[in-house]
Amino acid sequence: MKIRVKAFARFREILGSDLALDLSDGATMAAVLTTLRDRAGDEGDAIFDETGTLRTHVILMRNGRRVNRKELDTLVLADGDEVALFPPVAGG
Amino acid sequence: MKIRVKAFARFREILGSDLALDLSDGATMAAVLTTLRDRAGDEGDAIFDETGTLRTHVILMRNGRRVNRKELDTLVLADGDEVALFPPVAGG
Amino acid sequence: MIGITRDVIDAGSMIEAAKKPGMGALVTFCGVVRDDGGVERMELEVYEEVAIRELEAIRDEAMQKYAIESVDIVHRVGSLSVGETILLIIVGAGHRKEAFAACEHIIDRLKQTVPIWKKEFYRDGERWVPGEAGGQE
Amino acid sequence: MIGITRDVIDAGSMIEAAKKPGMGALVTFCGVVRDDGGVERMELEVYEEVAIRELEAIRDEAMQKYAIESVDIVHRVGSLSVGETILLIIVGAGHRKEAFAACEHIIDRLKQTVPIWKKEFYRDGERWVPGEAGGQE
Repeated sequence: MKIRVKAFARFREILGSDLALDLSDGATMAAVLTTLRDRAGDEGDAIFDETGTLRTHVILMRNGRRVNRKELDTLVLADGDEVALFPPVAGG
Repeated sequence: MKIRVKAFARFREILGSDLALDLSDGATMAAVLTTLRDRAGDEGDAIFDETGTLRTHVILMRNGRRVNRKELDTLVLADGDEVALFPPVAGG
Repeated sequence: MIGITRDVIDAGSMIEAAKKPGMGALVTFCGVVRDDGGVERMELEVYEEVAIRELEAIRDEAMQKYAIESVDIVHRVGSLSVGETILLIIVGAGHRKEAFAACEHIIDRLKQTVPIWKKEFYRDGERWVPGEAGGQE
Repeated sequence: MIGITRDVIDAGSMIEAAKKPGMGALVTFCGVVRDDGGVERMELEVYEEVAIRELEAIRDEAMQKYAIESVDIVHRVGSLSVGETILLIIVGAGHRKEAFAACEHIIDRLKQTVPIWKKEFYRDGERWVPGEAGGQE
């Protein structure tokens, strides 16, 4: 299945602004994050800590809604889902 | 000596916007008010109470500065002075 | 800029003119003739020399009291229709908190001390708007 | 009107468009690119669908919470120079207290929840402006 990943600000500079990932059916949000961590390489330190966990300040969305950290392993994505990843907002 | 009297808002409707009074040298602010009270006639009730005293909400100025009620009898005017009389302000 | 005008107040050009490089926030208060129970128009009059002096004093006081960069106040007088701008206050500051606080302080002070009066005209009558301030100190 | 734009924000025409007969007060917040320690320009980016939805939610919340008549918010993105308007918020109300309170509330909320980011460009470098908000709830 296809998952779109949008990254913004510093994370966009690391991951690109709009990625298309091809994942096996039934993939969880945790699987998406593992894929992104591998892509990011060393630069991923801004997003993931040394254990590979998403840093606490990172905001994660699925189809425009915030995803709770507790759901990462259980949240199964669907074909066409949009995942977004960004640092704290700074508009205004 | 000549004294200009400016009145505003409701008081302008009663007294006129710009009066020139001709008073004897040494006239006090109290004398100006007596002259104005006589001019205003019955309509002067908005400005003066039944004893002829300036109502408490009336603002009185001499040359653009507020005049304290305690000074009315002692404040001697000079030729060319401008006296102003108005109700509470309502701009904005 | 501090002023009393009989012309239409152009908020856009005043905001652009108020901008300076150190500013991150401009807070603007725009007072407008409100259709309040059938008001059709309003006439405003001013004791101009004293009003200008009071507006300058309010600006100077606000500049001392708040960490702000600029204060502009223009008040219109004459005959105004519903929806027309009576008053524009612009406060420019590095940061927004100070700009909001100063702008609100300025309009509160203006309503207490600046010698301007409003008469409202209805279809079937007219009245002088009572002031917010008390009487003589 | 709620919007994200890449064009210059015209405060004057937005204020005129916001006026309605029942309004006596319009309070406007204008955020501007500040020359902060040598900033020359700024680039803003947005997660647009989510930003629009958040701005609408902020407007609806403010309309419920305060006795106000209207809320307009336009946020600019793209490349901006010092002095250019980043953001315009206009709150119209019958009376000023509510307009001030609602406008300040809206900008505070906007800085916490609307997915927009700013990168500052200096003569010799660049940096992402840190957000005011904390991390994930």
